[in-house]
Amino acid sequence: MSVSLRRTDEQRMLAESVRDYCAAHCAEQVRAAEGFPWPFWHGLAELGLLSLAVPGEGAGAGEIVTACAELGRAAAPGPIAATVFATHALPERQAVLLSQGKALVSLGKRPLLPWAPLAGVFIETDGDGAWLADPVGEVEPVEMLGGEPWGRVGLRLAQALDRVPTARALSDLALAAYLWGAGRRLLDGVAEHARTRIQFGKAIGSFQAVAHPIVTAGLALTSAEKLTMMAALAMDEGHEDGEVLAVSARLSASRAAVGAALTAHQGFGAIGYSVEGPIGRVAQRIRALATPPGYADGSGEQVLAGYFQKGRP
Amino acid sequence: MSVSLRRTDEQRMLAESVRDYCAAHCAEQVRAAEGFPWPFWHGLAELGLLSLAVPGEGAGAGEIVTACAELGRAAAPGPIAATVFATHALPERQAVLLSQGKALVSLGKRPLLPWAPLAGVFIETDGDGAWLADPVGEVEPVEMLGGEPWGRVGLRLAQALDRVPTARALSDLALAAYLWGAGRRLLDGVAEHARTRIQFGKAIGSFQAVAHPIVTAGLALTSAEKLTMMAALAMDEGHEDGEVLAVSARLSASRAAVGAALTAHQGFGAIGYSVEGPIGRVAQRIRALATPPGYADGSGEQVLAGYFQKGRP
Amino acid sequence: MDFGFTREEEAFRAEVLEFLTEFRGMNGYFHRGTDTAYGVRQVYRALGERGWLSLSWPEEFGGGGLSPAYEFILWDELAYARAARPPMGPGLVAKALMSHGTDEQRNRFLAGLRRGRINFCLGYSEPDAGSDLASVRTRARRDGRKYVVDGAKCWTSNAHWSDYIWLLCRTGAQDSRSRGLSVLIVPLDTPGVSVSPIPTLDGGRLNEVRFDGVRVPAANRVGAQDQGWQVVSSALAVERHVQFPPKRLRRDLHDVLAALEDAGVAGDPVVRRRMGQLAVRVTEVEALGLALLGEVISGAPSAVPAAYHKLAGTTLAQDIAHAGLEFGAQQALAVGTDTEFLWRQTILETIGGGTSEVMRGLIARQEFGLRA
Amino acid sequence: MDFGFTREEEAFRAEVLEFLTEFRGMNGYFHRGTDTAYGVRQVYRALGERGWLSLSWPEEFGGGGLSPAYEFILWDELAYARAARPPMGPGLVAKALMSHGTDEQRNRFLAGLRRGRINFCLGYSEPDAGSDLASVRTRARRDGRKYVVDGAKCWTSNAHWSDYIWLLCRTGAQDSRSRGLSVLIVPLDTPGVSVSPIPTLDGGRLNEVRFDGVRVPAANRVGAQDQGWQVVSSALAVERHVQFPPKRLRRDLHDVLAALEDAGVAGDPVVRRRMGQLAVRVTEVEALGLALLGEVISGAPSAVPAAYHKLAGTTLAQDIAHAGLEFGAQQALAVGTDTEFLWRQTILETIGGGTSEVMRGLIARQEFGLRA
Repeated sequence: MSVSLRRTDEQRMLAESVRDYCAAHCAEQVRAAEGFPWPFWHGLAELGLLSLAVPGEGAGAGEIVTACAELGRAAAPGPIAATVFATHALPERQAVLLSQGKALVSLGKRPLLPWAPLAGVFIETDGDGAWLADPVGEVEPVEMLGGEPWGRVGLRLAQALDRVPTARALSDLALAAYLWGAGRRLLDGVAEHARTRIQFGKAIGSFQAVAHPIVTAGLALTSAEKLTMMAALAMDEGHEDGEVLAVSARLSASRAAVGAALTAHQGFGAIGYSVEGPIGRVAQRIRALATPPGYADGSGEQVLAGYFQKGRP
Repeated sequence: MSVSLRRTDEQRMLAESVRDYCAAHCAEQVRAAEGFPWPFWHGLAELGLLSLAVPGEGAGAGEIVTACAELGRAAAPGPIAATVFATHALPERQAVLLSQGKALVSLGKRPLLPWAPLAGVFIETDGDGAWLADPVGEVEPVEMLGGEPWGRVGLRLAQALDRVPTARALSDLALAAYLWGAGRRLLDGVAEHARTRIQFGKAIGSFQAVAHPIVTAGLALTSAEKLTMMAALAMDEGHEDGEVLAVSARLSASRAAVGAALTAHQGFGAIGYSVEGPIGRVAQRIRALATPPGYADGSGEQVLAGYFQKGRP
Repeated sequence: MDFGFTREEEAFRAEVLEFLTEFRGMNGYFHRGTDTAYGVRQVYRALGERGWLSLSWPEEFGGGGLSPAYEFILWDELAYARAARPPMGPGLVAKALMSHGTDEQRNRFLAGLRRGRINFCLGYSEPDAGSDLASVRTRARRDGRKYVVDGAKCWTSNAHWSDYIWLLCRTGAQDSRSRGLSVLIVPLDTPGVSVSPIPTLDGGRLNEVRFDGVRVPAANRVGAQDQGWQVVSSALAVERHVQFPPKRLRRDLHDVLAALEDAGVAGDPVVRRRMGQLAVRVTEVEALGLALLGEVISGAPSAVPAAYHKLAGTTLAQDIAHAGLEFGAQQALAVGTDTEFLWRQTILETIGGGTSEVMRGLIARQEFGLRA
Repeated sequence: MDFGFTREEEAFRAEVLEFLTEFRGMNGYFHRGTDTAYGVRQVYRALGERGWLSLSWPEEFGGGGLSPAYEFILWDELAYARAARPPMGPGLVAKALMSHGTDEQRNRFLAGLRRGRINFCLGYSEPDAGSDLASVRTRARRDGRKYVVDGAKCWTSNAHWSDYIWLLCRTGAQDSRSRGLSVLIVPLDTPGVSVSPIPTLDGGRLNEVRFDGVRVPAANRVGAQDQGWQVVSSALAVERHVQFPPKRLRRDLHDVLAALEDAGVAGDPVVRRRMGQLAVRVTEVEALGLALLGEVISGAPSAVPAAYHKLAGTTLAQDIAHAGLEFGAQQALAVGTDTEFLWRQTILETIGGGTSEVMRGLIARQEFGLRA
């Protein structure tokens, strides 16, 4: 076998550095900040984490997935997957603004775009193509589940972007990894809770009614993790299935992370329902990120079609 | 409250008489018989169970549901729901053949109809209308999951039938009740097994991993049971929602019975996988009866539409 | 569809609907608006003025002496209108006082409860006693004609605007489990009681209620000392038919369908099929609710039907909410929309008032004889 | 898509596909045809002639000395072709003999196993020992240089055409649980052994194997007396990567899709969406399978990845089958179609080889530290 679905030594080092940075600089206040935590974001840029997807930089999907998983585990704020997309697809002049952390990107479809109130670069996408765009008029802020700053905005398309299919695949992988990490954070939290919370004279995790749903959520997360790693390897090797695997990974991680969030809520009970509690904000972020841009975005069918082509009769 | 979702005293007596009859005459050999058990069927006719749906006979949906639930619990063979449909919709001359147990009815859509190899009366339905029909040429027997005798057959439509919407609602209720009864049989069986089968030094039912799925299946069956009883009362009172509730009951009982069958299989383990075992044949019958005649039969949407009309803004 | 009620009961429903026109836009079923506490108290007072908080109380206590079906209709319609949930005082507390209270206690509380002028909250859960109420630690020590209460309750609904707390506390030995508990009625303005907010994900609040040397007259104990578990259990039993009004679900489904229509996807075959399946499940819960009501009316033990009803209803509420976010696209995420609100709100439904795990355990034991 | 293998490994896959052209139409993965037993033995012989039953055996035992990736590819492609499952003999039994057997035992069995000329079945389960193997009761009493075996095994696959049974039996005290078990190799033609069929819902058969005073040479014991649990556990560990070949699922999905095309519903949006979701899950299991293979190659402990893989794969097999019946309309019920056959067949997948409940318990303990 030429590949293993384990991290390479280099990826382990990258993961550790991201984890250390987040542990030091991504406290609860940063995650919940009303204003955007620019110093945290600049630090990501200094670590090179915002330029992993820049063409020709030598980093690959494996590194993107590794870094985003740790950012997800830290529930780090910011347009992380969108930055992956944009830095891969934009011309160098705009890409560098983003990879250096000097501006944020808003990537979406009118009228409602994520990060629009804070963005310096706008990209509209219809699922197939993507265009650099200029905002028209004021951005009207909209409060959204998950706490990210969205806005209603008019756009004038300025320039069609290149490398869109690869950019989309890389950002699908970034989102998959982030969701996996965030889901894993919640699942590890509820497993710890289940080991220590006593009811009826014993740890609640010794009840199968509590333990087995944790296992089910763990299965979904592990499935998503392995599929994401497999898809990243496929992208890095230029395998013809790379893009279809990347969208599969996003769908898989979305389902898994939402499942982990709900399992964590049920396991934590009322403790988890407090705004100040251990899971609420992250669960909401997961739910928001897992919501597809348009439900009928055809991702499932795309996977099916891709899969079908491979079938031998 | 003018109604209760409990059986009336008369219904309890009816249920007991059906149960007693089945206990005496519907042994495993009858259920699994290669040839059709005519004596058993004639006995049902003598008890009046095949004429419950004949217009003007005084019996109502409540009696149909009561009797069919017990027939389902006994896993009794025969075109039970189809007989309900046919005896309600057919002109008296044909209906009497069926209600006296002198002929069996095949109700379905070309080319593949249930009970065709044995049927003396054929009815084709397209979901809206229904027609008495004459077979054309030979019936080609087809072996089907569930063990009922099906056949490929040509039909020539002879006569459009009356009272089709009510006939369909009554047969939906009959099928719902039969499925509920069959599902309950399996669930009661696996619960008994869980109370008595010892593994790891205790009854397997003391593991929540075994017990809670039984509860989940019990919830679905009880939901279907209550909905079926409610729908029967609605039909008997001529409530405008009767038909939409009847199709809801069929969908509900189909889901519940299939769930109970799968729960029973998982709980019985290898014991249940034997052909001679306690559940296999009944589980297959359930799966077959729960399979809609055409998956896109619109039942779900019909319910939704009916439900919607009742909404207050 | 409303089904199974008498002509008189349906006439009462019409009155309720008429009453609700006064409270259109009121959102007291959930903790959604900022004026919830004030508004809900107004609803309760208005209900009290009509005698609707005591519909099924025996006439000897000033009640209507009517079938529980009337209560069911009332709270079912208030749930559909999102106006209010059944209050603890005229329900659980009043009925417990009727069976376990002294004449003095009945005289002191029942009139005010009936009129909607006194509000109670329930002091059951504690930081270490959530699902396992028998491990309650809040201690009431007898001191002459008073009890001295020390401890803390948490996740207490409505404590910040109630007049009294219905307190389950320990009067027996530390390890006496359910055999050493008593119920005390404690005025929330007693010195030593402090209420602090626990903001919740639905935008509302629960409360922590601390007791620091709180002196409570022994005359405020309901039932015998150490018999609190019986008081609490029987009180629960008489309110089962209004705990989860099924029309709450019908309204949820209608709200989500409206959002999907706005999003332009209500006609999509995948959406229609899923919503049709959810609609079938709503009718299931309506049937379970009717069956439960029938059990309560007949006086039959109803723990299993109540557990089935709660399990089915709360799970379905979550599934309806999830469909809203799955199909509603990103506009379903905007804060304040029904879709995202229901997602946040329904999380608590399978936890509060007995978790789904506890419900399943009860059914496993009582219906199936499985000691799991 | 096949992914992650070396050029040499892919070249081997091409050889396997070429080999399979000889066995097109062979249906030995399932117990579907009447000629299964004969046919499967032919496949094993043909594989043995090519040295493909011993791909990863060390060269010192006459094996290929190749990576477990080769075994994985072989059985994955045979699963897609529905040709055969990995036989117990050259897999589990041979590898256990390499670690726990005597030189005499290796000399006696390995060559025949490698060539596909000897077939073993596994004698583990008993009527009262299904999930709980430590409660095995079949008893082997030492009598000089022999053991005398009494008892019964049941649900034993392939016993009716195997040469030997790999017997887990009790040599210690009745209550010795896993500490008092031993493994014996018993020729199925030994006097006192009787095999009777248990017809199963997939149209195949399992067997009951009874032992009535069966005399087995002590030289047939594998590993030390009372150390059978260790033999069985370590033997299980080395075969995890081929126990549930993921391409079995890809084939299931293809077969169901073909049936839905025949039924004229493959283009329906509801069908397409569900099948798309199932396709994503198939790729998940393929990824879990690759990850498991990587663990086996690296020599890491792999019980948790194997349990995840089995749980995911077996549950998905059932869900694919259920979709076939849900969408395939009544023609999906005709006996002999892939749809109805898969519905019957997949029922056993979450039961045999460790139930889903046992898998979840293992993961709960080993991954999450939950003693449930």
